Amino acid sequence: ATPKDTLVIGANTGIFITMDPAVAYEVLPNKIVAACYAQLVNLKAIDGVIVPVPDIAESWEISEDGLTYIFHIRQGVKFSNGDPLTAEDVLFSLKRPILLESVSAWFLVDIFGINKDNVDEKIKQIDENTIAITLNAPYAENITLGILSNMFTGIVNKKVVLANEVNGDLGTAWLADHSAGAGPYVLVQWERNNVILLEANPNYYGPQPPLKRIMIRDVPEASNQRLFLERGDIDVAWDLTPQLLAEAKKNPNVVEVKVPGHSNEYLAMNASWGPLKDPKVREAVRYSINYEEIVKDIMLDNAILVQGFINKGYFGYVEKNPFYQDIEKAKALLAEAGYPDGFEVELITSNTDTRKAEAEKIQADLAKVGIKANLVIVQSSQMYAKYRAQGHQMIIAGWGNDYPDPDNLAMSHANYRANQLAWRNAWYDDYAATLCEWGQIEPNPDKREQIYKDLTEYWFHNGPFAMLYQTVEFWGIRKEVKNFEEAAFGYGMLFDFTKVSK
Amino acid sequence: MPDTLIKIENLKTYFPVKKSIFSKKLFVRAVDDVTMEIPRGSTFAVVGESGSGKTTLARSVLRLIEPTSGKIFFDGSEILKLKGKDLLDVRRKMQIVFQDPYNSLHPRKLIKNIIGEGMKIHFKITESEIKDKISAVLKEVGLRDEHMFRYPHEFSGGQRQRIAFARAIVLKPKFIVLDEPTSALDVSVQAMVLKMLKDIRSQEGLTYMFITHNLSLVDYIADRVAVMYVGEVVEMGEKNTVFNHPSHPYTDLLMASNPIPDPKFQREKRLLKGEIPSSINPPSGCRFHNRCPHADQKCASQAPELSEHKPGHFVRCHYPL
Amino acid sequence: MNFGQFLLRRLFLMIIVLFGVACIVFFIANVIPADPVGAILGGNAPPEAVDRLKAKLGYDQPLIIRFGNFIAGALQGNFGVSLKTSNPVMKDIMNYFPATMELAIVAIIISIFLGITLGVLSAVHRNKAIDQFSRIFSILGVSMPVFWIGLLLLLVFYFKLGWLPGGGRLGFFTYPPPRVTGMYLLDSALAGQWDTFKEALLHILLPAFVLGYNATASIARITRASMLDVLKQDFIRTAKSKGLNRNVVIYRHALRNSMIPTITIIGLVFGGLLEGAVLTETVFSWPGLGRYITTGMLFLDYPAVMGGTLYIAFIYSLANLIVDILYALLDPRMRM
Amino acid sequence: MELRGKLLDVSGLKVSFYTYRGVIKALDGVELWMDSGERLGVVGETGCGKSVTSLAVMRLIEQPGEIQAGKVIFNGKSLLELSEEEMNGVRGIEMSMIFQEPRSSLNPVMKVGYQIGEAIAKSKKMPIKKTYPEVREILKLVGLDPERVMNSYPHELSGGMSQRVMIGMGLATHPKLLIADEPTSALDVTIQAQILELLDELARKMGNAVMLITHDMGVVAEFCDKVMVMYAGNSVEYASTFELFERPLHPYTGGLLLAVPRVGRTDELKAIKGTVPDLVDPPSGCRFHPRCPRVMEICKENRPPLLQVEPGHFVACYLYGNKGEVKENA
Amino acid sequence: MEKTAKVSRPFMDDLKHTAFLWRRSRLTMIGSVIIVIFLLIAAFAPLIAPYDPIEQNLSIKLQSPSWQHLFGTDQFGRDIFSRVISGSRTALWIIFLVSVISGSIGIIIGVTAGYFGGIVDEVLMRITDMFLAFPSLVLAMAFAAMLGPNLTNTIIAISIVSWTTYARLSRAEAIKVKSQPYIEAIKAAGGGNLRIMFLHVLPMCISPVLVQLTLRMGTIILTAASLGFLGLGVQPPTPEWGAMVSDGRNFLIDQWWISTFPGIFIAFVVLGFNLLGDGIRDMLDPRLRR
Ligand SMILES: Nc1ncnc2c1ncn2[C@@H]1O[C@H](COP(=O)(O)OP(=O)(O)OP(=O)(O)O)[C@@H](O)[C@H]1O
Ligand SMILES: Nc1ncnc2c1ncn2[C@@H]1O[C@H](COP(=O)(O)OP(=O)(O)OP(=O)(O)O)[C@@H](O)[C@H]1O
Ligand SMILES: [Mg+2]
Ligand SMILES: [Mg+2]
Repeated sequence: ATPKDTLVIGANTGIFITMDPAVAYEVLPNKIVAACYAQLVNLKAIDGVIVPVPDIAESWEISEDGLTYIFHIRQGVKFSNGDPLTAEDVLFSLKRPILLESVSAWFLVDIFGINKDNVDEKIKQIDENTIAITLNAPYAENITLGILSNMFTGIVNKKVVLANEVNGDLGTAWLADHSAGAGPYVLVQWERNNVILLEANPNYYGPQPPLKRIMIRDVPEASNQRLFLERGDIDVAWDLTPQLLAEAKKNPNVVEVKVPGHSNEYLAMNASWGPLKDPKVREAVRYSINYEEIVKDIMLDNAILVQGFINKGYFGYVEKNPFYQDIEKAKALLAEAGYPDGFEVELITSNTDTRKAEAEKIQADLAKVGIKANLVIVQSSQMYAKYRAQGHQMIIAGWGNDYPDPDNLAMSHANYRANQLAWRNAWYDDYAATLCEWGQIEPNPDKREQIYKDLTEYWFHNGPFAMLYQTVEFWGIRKEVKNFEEAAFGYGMLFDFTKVSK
Repeated sequence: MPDTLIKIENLKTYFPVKKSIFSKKLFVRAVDDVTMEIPRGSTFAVVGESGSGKTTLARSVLRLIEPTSGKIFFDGSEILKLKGKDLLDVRRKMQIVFQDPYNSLHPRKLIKNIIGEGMKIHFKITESEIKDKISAVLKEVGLRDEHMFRYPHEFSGGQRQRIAFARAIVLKPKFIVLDEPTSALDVSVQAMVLKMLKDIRSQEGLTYMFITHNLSLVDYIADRVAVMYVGEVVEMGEKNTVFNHPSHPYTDLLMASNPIPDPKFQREKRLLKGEIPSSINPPSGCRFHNRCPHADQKCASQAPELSEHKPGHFVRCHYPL
Repeated sequence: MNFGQFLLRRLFLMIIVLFGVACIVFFIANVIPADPVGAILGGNAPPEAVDRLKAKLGYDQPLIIRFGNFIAGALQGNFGVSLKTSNPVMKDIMNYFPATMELAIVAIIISIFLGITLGVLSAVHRNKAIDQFSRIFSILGVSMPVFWIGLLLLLVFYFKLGWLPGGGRLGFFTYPPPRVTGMYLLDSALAGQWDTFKEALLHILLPAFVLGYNATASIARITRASMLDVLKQDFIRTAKSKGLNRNVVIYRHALRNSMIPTITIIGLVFGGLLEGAVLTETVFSWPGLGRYITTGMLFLDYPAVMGGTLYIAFIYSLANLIVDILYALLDPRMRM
Repeated sequence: MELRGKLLDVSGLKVSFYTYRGVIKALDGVELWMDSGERLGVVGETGCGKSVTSLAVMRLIEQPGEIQAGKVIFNGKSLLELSEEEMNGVRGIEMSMIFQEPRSSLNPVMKVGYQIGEAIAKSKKMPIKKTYPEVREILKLVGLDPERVMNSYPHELSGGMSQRVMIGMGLATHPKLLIADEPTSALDVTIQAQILELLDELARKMGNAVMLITHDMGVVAEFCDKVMVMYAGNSVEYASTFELFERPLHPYTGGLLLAVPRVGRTDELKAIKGTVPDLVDPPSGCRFHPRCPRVMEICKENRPPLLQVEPGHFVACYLYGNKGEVKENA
Repeated sequence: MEKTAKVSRPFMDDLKHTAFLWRRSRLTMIGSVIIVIFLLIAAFAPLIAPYDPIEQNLSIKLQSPSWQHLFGTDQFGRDIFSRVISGSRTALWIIFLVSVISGSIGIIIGVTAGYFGGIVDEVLMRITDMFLAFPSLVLAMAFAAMLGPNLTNTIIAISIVSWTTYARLSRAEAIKVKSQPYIEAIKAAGGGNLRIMFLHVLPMCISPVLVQLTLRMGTIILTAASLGFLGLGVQPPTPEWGAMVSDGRNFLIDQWWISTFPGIFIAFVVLGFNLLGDGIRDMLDPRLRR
């Protein structure tokens, strides 16, 4: 069994890159980083909705034109080493990702238009306690704050970081496996492919978390995570498959925790490739998939049947799932499109158990309407390489939200000009793109909602996607672990270690 | 002087020993400055202890290895200069039979193919002609037609040597090297093979170079003999002259060491002391001097030449016996 | 050729071979149609972000220049910076390699011990029950997929019986011993931390056995064959004709001669262990170089893959060099 | 039963090898005997069983071979009835052996001194290191430089030197019998002469008997007192060397002698017709009958016993044995 | 006139000897029986398999072994027995092609190096060393990744990493053979290099390579399975044993049959090849013969 004051998590940490808040980008590492750093603004789940809340920025004002945000810095906050946190640290921390050309700073660069050359103008310290950020467009407040709640606004201790700078790297190398923040925890050790250890920050400005230590052990194999969990060597198994969870929870000491996720899983079709150019064919594909079986038999109900691109619980969510398996209809559509005998297509996806299972299932479904799908299962890095180059024909992939606003989903799934998923699938649809861009800056919430509803309706039948489901995040935990669900709610966006206790 | 078929002049064949990066190259002087003439239609025996360079000499003459220097004339043409078709033609005229009957026939080929291979290379003839020739040659060496379709391992050692010989003579060569053709055979089988060799030589008018270390065989089969010692010819001449009046001390002691199968014969005990020196670092002066009972200062420092001690009898010794 | 020259020549050849490996690995890494930079960015980043990072990391330079840089770096033991860990690859290797090395060494010890014992017994009792048993036992070792048997053993010895730990190098709450070599068994022994030593030993048993089982088979098999071969040699007959008793003949006269081919195989097998570690380390959550390379591969962390592979090739070549030297020590005929 | 040889008496020795081709009846009733200090030559063509005989006497026949019948009385002991341990007390101590390939007969990874020491250590029950002074003596005795050879490995020695080492090793324990299986046929004539000379000298000095296996009639003539001729797993003729060369009685022996070339012999060599029989399926009766120029009906059915036809001259042939009439009880 | 002691056809004679040794070695017999069964299964797979190996039926997923489904069903409700049976074809195909490809590459490189010696040998052997020093699973992974994972590329990847053994083996054999008198005899008769190399030396190198190939067939399946395990092998839904084990590892505790049966089949077939290969080597090894 594990110690009372420590939470031991088994997870596959093979893909973790860095714990530098300006650079970290993957979901779980981000949550670990989040535990170590206070951010400019943070997210919180209120009544099941994720909203931006103050953190280091105690409050903020928006200029008339909606372009400039003034943040008031909270006073009396200390870094984990006892240094006071000042606006200077905040300014330094906000500029860092841009100066570093950090990968996660693409929001700032590609959305807000802040880059290396104009950063000094766009992000400014106004006085001792205030910081101003100027945008290139009057984005809806929810969008702006959502983006700013990303991990790259984690505030680092300027003095400490600069003290550890090598070759002008602004401390990234050092921060990769150290922390210098004001969050509830401190990163005390990271031995890659082995263990990550967090300890409570005695100088945390909020209440002390109930658990003194969080330990994340690298257990690459999901099946081993289950063994560890059942034997009580870990408290939380992070990467179980639905099947493993279903089996493990038969153990009286194991409890399952599920929360709706902030990501989706879809089948996308390259609208510039062969038969898939024809919207009828794409529609036929949508009618050949048995969505229910995927949710029920593959995901074992660890998924929510959502066929629009906006997640359930999000602003603008459309409660309508128009597609179901209808072989006759699909065949008829294919025949109409001139493919009565179907066609052969390459279906690429990445090498995880779930994706593989989905791919096999869809392959079997497509076979029923005469579409012969050849699976190509590769590493996700290779899949993305192909995907970005529009080199795929069909792909099963997913999208994890970057901020809790439909804009993130609409831009990626429907606006080809954003060079995201819609573009990758060569769906060059200006009507949809225009709607997306309008939604981004429409200040009236009702109007905005209508825009997204219209967009979804249009996207359903014209888009290059067959949305499979919205994810559900799930864990197997020991029964001693308390409040895990509360802590995990909103996972994908946030995870609050301070809530967990034992 | 009888008609000469093969003439060897100052032939040297050196093998480099393990290349080393730093030190200068070392050589095995397997054949060192050999000069000899082989008369047409005769049997020329080469004797010597193992490692003395007999096989290397033979392989050099047939150009199975490239000699380091020297000249070899076959029927007047200098074969080390030949190329292409001319070389191929000379190759046909010179053949070899090896010592080990078990390794000299390709184990995976039928006798027919083993014997026929050379004909396919040299003659433009049909399968059936080849078969006829093989059948004829098998008869000549004392085997039968049906043996054509067997594999080597079905034959006894003596029969294998016959096959190897058939392979050689089917190309109608003029010259055959016999490299210890009987040393792996039992005496009674040896007797048969030797008889066959003798018979065919006279029938076909062949010239033999007969390599052996068994002096008794030389006496039985050869006309002329050359004795080799550490890469050099130390004595050469008519067999009877050499055997009756060995002039080099080595030849003399070699003869004395040869056991005589006759208990009545009580020979004086004359042993050759020491071992054969290495041909990488042969002794200075006369290569035999450190084992020679008659050696003196001169022998140690000055290398003797192969000189005509008596007409047709060559000896490489400062003090021939 | 004296020993120094022999060594020099071998080292020279080793460098050539490693250069070749470097070329192959560079070729593969740069021909795989995937883009490492995109991999760092994950699925959401737009192409502009990808291009910016490419330029930053120098992936926009022509292949030949990158190759030149790679080779120049490799010659100085610098394989560049890992895209994933942003550490110099060499630092990462030094970090992970001891774990793999420790695993491989324990595995090879187990397999040498088992393999030679089984091989000798087999040869001496040829076609008897013990021969059959040891052959089946060792052949099973090359017959079962490493990952499968690893999972099975884990299931039995950890999950069902709870006798052995389920993965990792130490218990979750044990601090590693002060680092000297990075091999926990050695370090804890040096530091006199016997509890840690025991724990490390318990942790390494299962993975080392799984990893070494395969090698056991190769060693047993070659030992058996060479022992049978040696037992047929003339000098064994001589030893027997001297009236030496059976055990002296087998263990004093035959064994040492039969070790000569076995040693060669051990060198090869050791290389195999290093790469077999890829699978074993995954199954047993062993933080070693194998996993570093595999995750590097999945992540398209080319510097890591190239560096790691080259390093394994280097160790492999080194192991074979050592074997050659041992060979010379064991067989006087080889001494020059 | 009365022994024909005081030192060694082998009778009715049968050895078979079980192979895929069937059972090879390598020895089928071999008879052999020696007195102390005597030199017996064993001759015959390849495969006639000379080596197998010597190995059987040493009880070194291995799978797939098996000694099936016979008696080996050596120095009053019936060897085939001894336990393995007792036999080890005979091997190397009372009886030792040297082989044809001197270089491969020495362990390549052990120093020569050690290997000789091992033989002495066993008989004297002392540690090997302590035997080194004695080893040096022996090396000197066989004409080698003790200091150099002691610490050499076999591959550093030439064939002749190795054979000297083997002889030293064989004689180190002063055995009563030294079996030498073609000790010189891998060597050059000049070295052969040296080795035979050495063997002769040492045997004389130590008074041990030598069983010399060879197919070289010249060696037999020079070295041996008595000769046993073997043919296809049988003993066919036994006589003193002089007698045998002078008056070979068995047709096979006669044929053999006619086929041997020698310097000064001018007549044609004569071969025995036919080849050695296959021992899986040997001829009935006298195994030589298919090749025998003087074959009789009875030869095809009955095996002639080895009988004394003249004092000290034994032959297994019906030409002399008078159709089974036994001249002397064997 | 001489006459052979016993005249028999070499082929029959070899066969007889082999059969004799084979009968004496029980393990070899077991090995051959396993392989014969394997071959029969592969040959008659469609007849033996009671169900379509790729047809999904989620309503019967994860059923434990029963009379309907001897080995149970997998997560898609596919009959594991049928999949395992069909998997034998995949395995056989991989073995066959890899053996042919890597055997030919190896033998050609090896014979060329061995026959010509010198610089040719040096260069070819250094290349071989490079491939040998390269961690082969990593190399196979890289190639599979580079070419894209599928059956053909799996075969190419495995072939590329496995030819080295054959190259070394045939080189050694070629060196031994080329200095044999029977090869010199052909040279003496005027045979050219290519003729000697291909018609006379190469045939002598085939049989040791063949033996080694049998011995290595097990390894081939294992490498394929490892690639499958790492997700780089044959793509679904083609039944491949390694991928089946890999897919089933998440079900190992509760639905043990999913990965256990293919695992057992891998182990069995590899065992069969190893026993057989070991036996053949024992039989053919001239050192152990006699
Ligand atoms: N290919 C080779 N490379 C290096 N050295 C060689 C080669 N062939 C022969 N030698 C060496 O050349 C010397 C002469 O060898 P050769 O075979 O000619 O002797 P030989 O008189 O035929 O001996 P034998 O009676 O044993 O057949 C020996 O020292 C031998 O080691
Ligand atoms: N290990 C064995 N297995 C099978 N047959 C054997 C074995 N050893 C010897 N033989 C057979 O026994 C017979 C006698 O062999 P042996 O070695 O005694 O002959 P030899 O007279 O010593 O011949 P050589 O003159 O060639 O040494 C031969 O026919 C041989 O085939
Ligand atoms: Mg020779
Ligand atoms: Mg013998």
